[in-house]
Amino acid sequence: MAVSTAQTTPPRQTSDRAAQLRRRRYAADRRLKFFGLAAIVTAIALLGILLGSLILTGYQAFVQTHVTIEVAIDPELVDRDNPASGNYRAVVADAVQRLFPEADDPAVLQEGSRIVTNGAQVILRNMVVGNPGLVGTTFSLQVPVSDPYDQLTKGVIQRDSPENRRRLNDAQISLYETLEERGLIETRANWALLFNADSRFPELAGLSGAIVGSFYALLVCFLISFPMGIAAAIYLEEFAPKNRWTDIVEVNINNLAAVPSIVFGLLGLAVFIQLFGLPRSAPLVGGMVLSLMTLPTIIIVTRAALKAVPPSIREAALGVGASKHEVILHHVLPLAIPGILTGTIIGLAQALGETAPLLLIGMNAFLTSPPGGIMEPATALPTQIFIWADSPERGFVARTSAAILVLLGFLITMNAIAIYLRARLERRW
Amino acid sequence: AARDQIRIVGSSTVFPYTQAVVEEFTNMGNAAPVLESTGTGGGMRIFCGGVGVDHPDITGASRPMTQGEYENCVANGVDNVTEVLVGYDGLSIAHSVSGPDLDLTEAQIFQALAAQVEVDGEIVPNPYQNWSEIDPSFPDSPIVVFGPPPTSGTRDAFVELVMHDGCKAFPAIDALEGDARRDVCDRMRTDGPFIEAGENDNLIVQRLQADSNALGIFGYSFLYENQDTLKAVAVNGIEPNEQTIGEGTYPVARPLFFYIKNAHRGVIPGLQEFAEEYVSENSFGPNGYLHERGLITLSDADRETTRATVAEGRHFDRHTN
Amino acid sequence: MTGYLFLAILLFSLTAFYVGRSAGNGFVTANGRNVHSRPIYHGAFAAIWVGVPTLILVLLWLLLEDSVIEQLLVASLPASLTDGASPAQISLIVSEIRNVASGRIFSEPSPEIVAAAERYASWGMIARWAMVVVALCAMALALFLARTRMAPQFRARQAFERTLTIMMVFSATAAILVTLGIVVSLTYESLLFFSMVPPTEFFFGLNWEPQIAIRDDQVAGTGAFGAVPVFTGTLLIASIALLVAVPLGLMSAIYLAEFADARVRGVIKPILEILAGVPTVVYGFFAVLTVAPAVRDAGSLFGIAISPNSALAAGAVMGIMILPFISSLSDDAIQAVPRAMRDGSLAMGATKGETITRVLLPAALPGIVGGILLAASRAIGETMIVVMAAGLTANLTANPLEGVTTVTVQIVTLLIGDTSFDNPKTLSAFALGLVLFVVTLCLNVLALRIVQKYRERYE
Amino acid sequence: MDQMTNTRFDAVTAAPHNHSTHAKVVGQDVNVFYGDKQALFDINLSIGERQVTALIGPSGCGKSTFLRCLNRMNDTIDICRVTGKIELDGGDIYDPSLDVVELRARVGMVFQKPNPFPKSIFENVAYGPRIHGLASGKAELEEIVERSLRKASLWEEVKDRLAESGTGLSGGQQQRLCIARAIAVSPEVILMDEPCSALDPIATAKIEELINELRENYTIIIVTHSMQQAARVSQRTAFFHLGVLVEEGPTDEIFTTPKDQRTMDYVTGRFG
Amino acid sequence: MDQMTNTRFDAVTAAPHNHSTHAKVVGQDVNVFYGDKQALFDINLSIGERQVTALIGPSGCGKSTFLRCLNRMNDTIDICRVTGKIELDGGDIYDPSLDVVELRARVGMVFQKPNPFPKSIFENVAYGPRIHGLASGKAELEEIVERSLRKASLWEEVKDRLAESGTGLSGGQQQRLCIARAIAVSPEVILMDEPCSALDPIATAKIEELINELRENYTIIIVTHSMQQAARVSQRTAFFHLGVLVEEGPTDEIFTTPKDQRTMDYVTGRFG
Ligand SMILES: Nc1ncnc2c1ncn2[C@@H]1O[C@H](COP(=O)(O)OP(=O)(O)OP(=O)(O)O)[C@@H](O)[C@H]1O
Ligand SMILES: Nc1ncnc2c1ncn2[C@@H]1O[C@H](COP(=O)(O)OP(=O)(O)OP(=O)(O)O)[C@@H](O)[C@H]1O
Ligand SMILES: [Mg+2]
Ligand SMILES: [Mg+2]
Repeated sequence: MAVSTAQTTPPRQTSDRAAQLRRRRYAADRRLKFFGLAAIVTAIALLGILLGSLILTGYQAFVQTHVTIEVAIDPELVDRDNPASGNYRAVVADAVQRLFPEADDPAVLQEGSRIVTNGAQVILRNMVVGNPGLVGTTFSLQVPVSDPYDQLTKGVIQRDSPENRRRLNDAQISLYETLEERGLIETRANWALLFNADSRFPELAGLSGAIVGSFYALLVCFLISFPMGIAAAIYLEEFAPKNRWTDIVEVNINNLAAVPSIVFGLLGLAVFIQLFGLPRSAPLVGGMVLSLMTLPTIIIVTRAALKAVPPSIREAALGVGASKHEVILHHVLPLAIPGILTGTIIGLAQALGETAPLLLIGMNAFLTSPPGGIMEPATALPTQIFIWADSPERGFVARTSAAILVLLGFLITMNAIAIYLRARLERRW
Repeated sequence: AARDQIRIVGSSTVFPYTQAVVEEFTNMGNAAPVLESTGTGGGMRIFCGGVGVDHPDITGASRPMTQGEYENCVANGVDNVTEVLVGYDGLSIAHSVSGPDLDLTEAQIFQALAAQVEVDGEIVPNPYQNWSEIDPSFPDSPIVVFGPPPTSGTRDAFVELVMHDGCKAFPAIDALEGDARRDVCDRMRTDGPFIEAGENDNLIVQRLQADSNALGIFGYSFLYENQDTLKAVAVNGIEPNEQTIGEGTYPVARPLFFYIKNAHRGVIPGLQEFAEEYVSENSFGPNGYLHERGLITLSDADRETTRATVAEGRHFDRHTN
Repeated sequence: MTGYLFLAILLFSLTAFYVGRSAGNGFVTANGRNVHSRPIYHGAFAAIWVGVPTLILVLLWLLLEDSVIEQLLVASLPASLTDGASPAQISLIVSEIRNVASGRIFSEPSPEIVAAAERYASWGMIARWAMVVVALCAMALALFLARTRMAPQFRARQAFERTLTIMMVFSATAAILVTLGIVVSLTYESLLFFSMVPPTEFFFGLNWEPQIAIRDDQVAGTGAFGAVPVFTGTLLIASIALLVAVPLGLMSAIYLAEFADARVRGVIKPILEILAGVPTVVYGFFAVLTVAPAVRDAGSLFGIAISPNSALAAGAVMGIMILPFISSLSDDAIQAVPRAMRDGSLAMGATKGETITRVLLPAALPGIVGGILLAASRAIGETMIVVMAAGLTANLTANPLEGVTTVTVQIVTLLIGDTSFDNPKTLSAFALGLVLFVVTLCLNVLALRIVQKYRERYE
Repeated sequence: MDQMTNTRFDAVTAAPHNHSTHAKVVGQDVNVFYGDKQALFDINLSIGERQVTALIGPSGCGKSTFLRCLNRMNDTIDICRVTGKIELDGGDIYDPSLDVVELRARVGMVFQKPNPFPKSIFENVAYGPRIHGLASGKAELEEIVERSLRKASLWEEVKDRLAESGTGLSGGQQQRLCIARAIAVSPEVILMDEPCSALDPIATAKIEELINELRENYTIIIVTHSMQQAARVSQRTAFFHLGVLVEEGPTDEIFTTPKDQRTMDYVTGRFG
Repeated sequence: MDQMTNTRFDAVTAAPHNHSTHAKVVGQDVNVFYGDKQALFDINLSIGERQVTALIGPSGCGKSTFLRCLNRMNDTIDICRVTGKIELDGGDIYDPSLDVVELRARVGMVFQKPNPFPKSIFENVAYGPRIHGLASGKAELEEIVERSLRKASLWEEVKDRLAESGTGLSGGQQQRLCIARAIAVSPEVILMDEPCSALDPIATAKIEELINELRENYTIIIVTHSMQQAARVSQRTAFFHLGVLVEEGPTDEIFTTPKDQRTMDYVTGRFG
């Protein structure tokens, strides 16, 4: 105890020197806080810019210009007993004629028919098939205008630019203007964007196929990677002996996270499609490939979360005679759940936005109807975006942004559930 | 598993055209075909994987099938294939409307984009950084050209159609033979002015809109859709438009194909009908919907030949081609 | 019908669970504490024994049924159809039979085919019923066997937990299998590639310029397959991304974990997580159309010429994309440090900042490093942003203002381009993938070593 | 087997001093290592059934380590390695075929640092009975919880806040909660690592009373730093020093006529 | 200001019994709530400079809670709310403009449950001096660490393993490590929450010696459950019961002639 005499009075924290030092420490503290806040603000601002630019380019896709046509379903053209195979092309031609009653030049009518969407026949056929009673009646119907005119209405194609720099010439525009003057043109909410399947015509193209496809693929991905990821993580963290082998496994899993996603696509192609003979383009295969990607993420994050549970909790449970499995199920997992959910959120978010591997297994197909199950051909939202982003038609520019917004909406709903759970389950100990 | 719909794979360039046919075909009340864009090479690989319901029926190609691919096909039992030429795709060189009008010869394009050029009879690494260095009448702005990567069929077509012609204009290069000549004529520069911009043509379009000095190389349909912001560069004095491309006076256009697996005809429901729809007048004719999408139609005679090929299911043999 | 069968398996398992549990309850009433496992484990044991093997059986059955029936069908076909037919043709005939059997008749089928289709349909029916019967019997048998094994001293819990462990081991092995699969599927094609291009050129060449023409009959330029610039490009872009993401992410995490109040944190954390889910195509557009021009403008302000495709733009945007990996995972890791550590430090007169940087961060290190590794992995594996914003031209440079290309970009463009698959150009994608795999493996080994060295375990 | 253990027990504790002569737990040549560092050296100790054995010794001498060997809690520390033999009722507890869970259910433990689960107070106590199926219904479970909390003399303090988190209790309350949790499963052997360190004299007295009461049916091993406590509650005492079991014997002998000088110095406070 | 505190101090502790009459810490009408539950009721307590004050009372009576008020550690518990006034050297420590960091540097604390950082033993002790810039070089830092560990009488046990983790120590060693850590920054006031609970008698004696020595320069408040310890080390004692400060006075008076019946019962062990 001889040493203790060395010190006589405590150094005063109230001294100037200490105060000065403390000011510096506080400054450091404030700097840290400031940097933290700045980092968050930067990140959120960038997200804001990103979303802002998407909304700016995409909002136009949420509305669509429609034209009101008068349709007469001539029983000559459409057989009441077999409405599916009627001559709807002629019905539409007739409607266009009604649209321009005074026109008799076939060239003008031809131009006029181009105002109405190409899909008008299909719309009509679906209506009549759904309700054969329409045969023989005349009614008015709002159908989308074709893309160039939609762009004209939205001001993307400018009327005052020189004619040779326009997608529509003066004659076409004036024809369209006659319709506008007669009040037949109206801009409405574009529900087709959500409820239609894909089409090569922007005015008809919708995301329902992609949404359903993404949903199935993610469902499969979640059902595989969530339980498997947690199970693998638990095994590696809690049960596996700590030795060279488990080190190898750990490195291996970390490494899988760095494998470019397209390589998983290659693997999926080789194993699931070529070896197991599963169908191409199926959400089942897509989900399985995506789960290969999310699996490492979930495993790594779950392991970190398990590691963070203090040993005293485990000891306490073991001490009252809980088996290792019970300790994990009853105590460790519940405490690790917030972390696990974070991993799942991020992993699935990544899977939702992933394009490259889906290209290889054919989930970028052009499909005009949504898939009926996980074995049927489907697309996914990111691949749909990828396809639309590469389409020449002007209408797809806005629709691409809109599709991205829809994807983000999908993402946010998906995350909201997990985040809600996470907030409920989080606790400090 | 049994399959009742057609499966189509292949080139992303043919994709929009096939897409249109698929949509029409479906609207006619047929089972909807499944169409994927895999790239020509990827498509060939899957297509040639074998005969049977697990393998696609049709593949689109922005270039003819190679010898190696043909052999692979035959090795896998896909020995009866029909090659169908559907039309041409124009490649446009374009830039922002706010830029000056440009009229380039193929030789000048070569000078701007090749890795090596001839200067004073010597073959040297491309020294040109500014357009005005190539021709004083050109604007004094840096050469910036966005173009397709070497893995793309578009790039190949561009090299063959423009660069090869361009290099003929230079005696020292023209005098070269074989590999040495290829080395000079085929290689695009990688020192900056030529920027390989990926397969997304819309992206190039948007970058051109943002940068009035830049030129881009991409499919004609993108130029057509963006006439208000982009304008074409005339090649050898000819601007690309439907007429010049269709007549073949515009020098930069390439053929598009699709291949049908004949063994699947009569087994896969609708395959024959689909192929016939593809080559119907309503589709790839001069007023057909493919033309609306930007396909440059074949001449009347060629269309007849194509239709006959499809109807007969004419066996195509790579060796004889 | 299969759907009903699965439902039946589920119901049967539930029944087994109840049977097992009530057996367990019986033991408890009879023997009191002298029962090894709780009733619920007897139930779980029975349920697993009834459900799992049957499920596997049915899945295997479904997997094999088709090919077995197909074999039978082919064997039963008249010689007129099969003589001299190649396997491919037979497969088509079978497909036609199937189409006919399922009522999709579009061309006039021959009588043999119609007959075969009828056979096919009836065999299919038999097979399905057989499966149902077998499955039900199997379940009954399993239940019986499980029930006979049950006794007061029966270690049902161990049996059940063993099954759980087996499932966990299986899950952990899956990761290994995936690795194996990747290595195998890459190796074959890589070897093909190296038979065309000397490995020395690939590993040490400084020039990546695979301009070989994609058509056979077309004259070809030289292909230069020196992968060094591609790898340095990857390194450059990933480093930029991490330089952006690590500080931003860590700072955000620190703020979220220690400075922000719970409500703010509850809002901001999920918002940041959205960044991870934005499709990369979108980031690509963002990089090209917003960030790159901004960088260029900024550069020209200072008289620096910046190429329209710059590693900086791509890397920075990628950094934003991977930010949530670091911010969220680090935040979780910091949160998980027991409060006693926090209190200990604060009581020493440490500021919040000191507590975080000197106590919490080191204690949370494994989690944080995990997050950073994930982020780095994602950066290395990211494609679309680079394709769009950094370009495809390989440049051996450390200058972030120039355009570079990365391994994954090359892989993607090579694989989904128009090149044919026997071309060294396409094959090089596999070699690139394989080498990247090995390189990241080495990096991960390094990271593991570091973590093991600096890990601080609390309590 | 029983025979064998008995003989061994007799051999070790030469003169049985109280009503129970049966050896419940026997450690033979127990060595424990943390990594390279050896924490216990050749411990031979036999613990009689239905009596209280106190482990005493200076801080860091290996008392907790020895205690943790007895229900194999040391298994959870990666670097910890145990050699030698420990038997419970004649069965080797390090036998690989042994069910550790059963062992730990039979050998309960109260840890040195109170470690309540981050769950409600009720759940903390109910957890053990739940997993061992000791209660056939909710009422019975509630009864067990109340009884255990009462025995640990915590009931009065927490009966109105059973649903609150166990981590929100004061240090001493947490310690009593952990005692309640351990006795709720009625183990045969109870290991207590300084169960009264955070308790005031009255609470301590109650716990000591509890220990005395439990002794009727259970075997108890208690680590304590208080000689007085050891003297009050235990029948036998073992003195550890620097990882070595210096001396073991009836408590009164250890405190009055220890054989070893080190023990003498320690119990008279002249140590160090 | 100083004047004022003095008067108030005098008022509270009627008869100053030792060399220091200056009130270092003064609590006035302190109420503490955990959520809705009140844990302390109107505590008025004045603590003299350079003397040892012992807080005693049954488990759960609010000793730790009061202690944690004095360096505002309660701020870290979300649901905890403190009202009333606490002054350190006459300055209100709950003044919003007050610098908590300074406060905590001046008022050090040893927690009830030892909580070493997951760092090396050396770093555990060096942490405080580092952040407060108390050492100008490595040598000086090492000296501070050694001195602190010696004072906490842990040096001999750990001097060869300073680089090992502090969490690998035995319970008592951890507790001494935390004491060393707290005194390494030489605070003016040291709050010790049962610093000897996990210690054997010898180690306890050494810590008590340390406390006695520290008293020369520091003000010490110690929570203890051992009356003997309180009697040995403290000059004044405060007895808490159910959140109420029952009695406060010179230690010998509290133990011999307490004014309140409850105190009487408690110190004579007749409580409850
Ligand atoms: N997890 C561990 N890793 C490394 N060494 C350890 C560990 N636990 C304990 N030790 C060391 O083993 C020795 C014995 O520790 P043990 O905990 O058994 O002491 P103890 O007798 O219980 O002391 P105390 O009365 O202080 O609790 C000590 O020197 C301690 O430092
Ligand atoms: N974080 C908390 N949340 C809710 N209640 C608490 C919390 N901490 C303490 N309490 C309650 O406040 C009261 C006083 O607790 P405190 O820790 O001050 O007791 P103590 O006198 O230190 O007891 P011990 O001697 O057992 O440590 C107790 O009833 C306790 O249950
Ligand atoms: Mg101990
Ligand atoms: Mg306390």
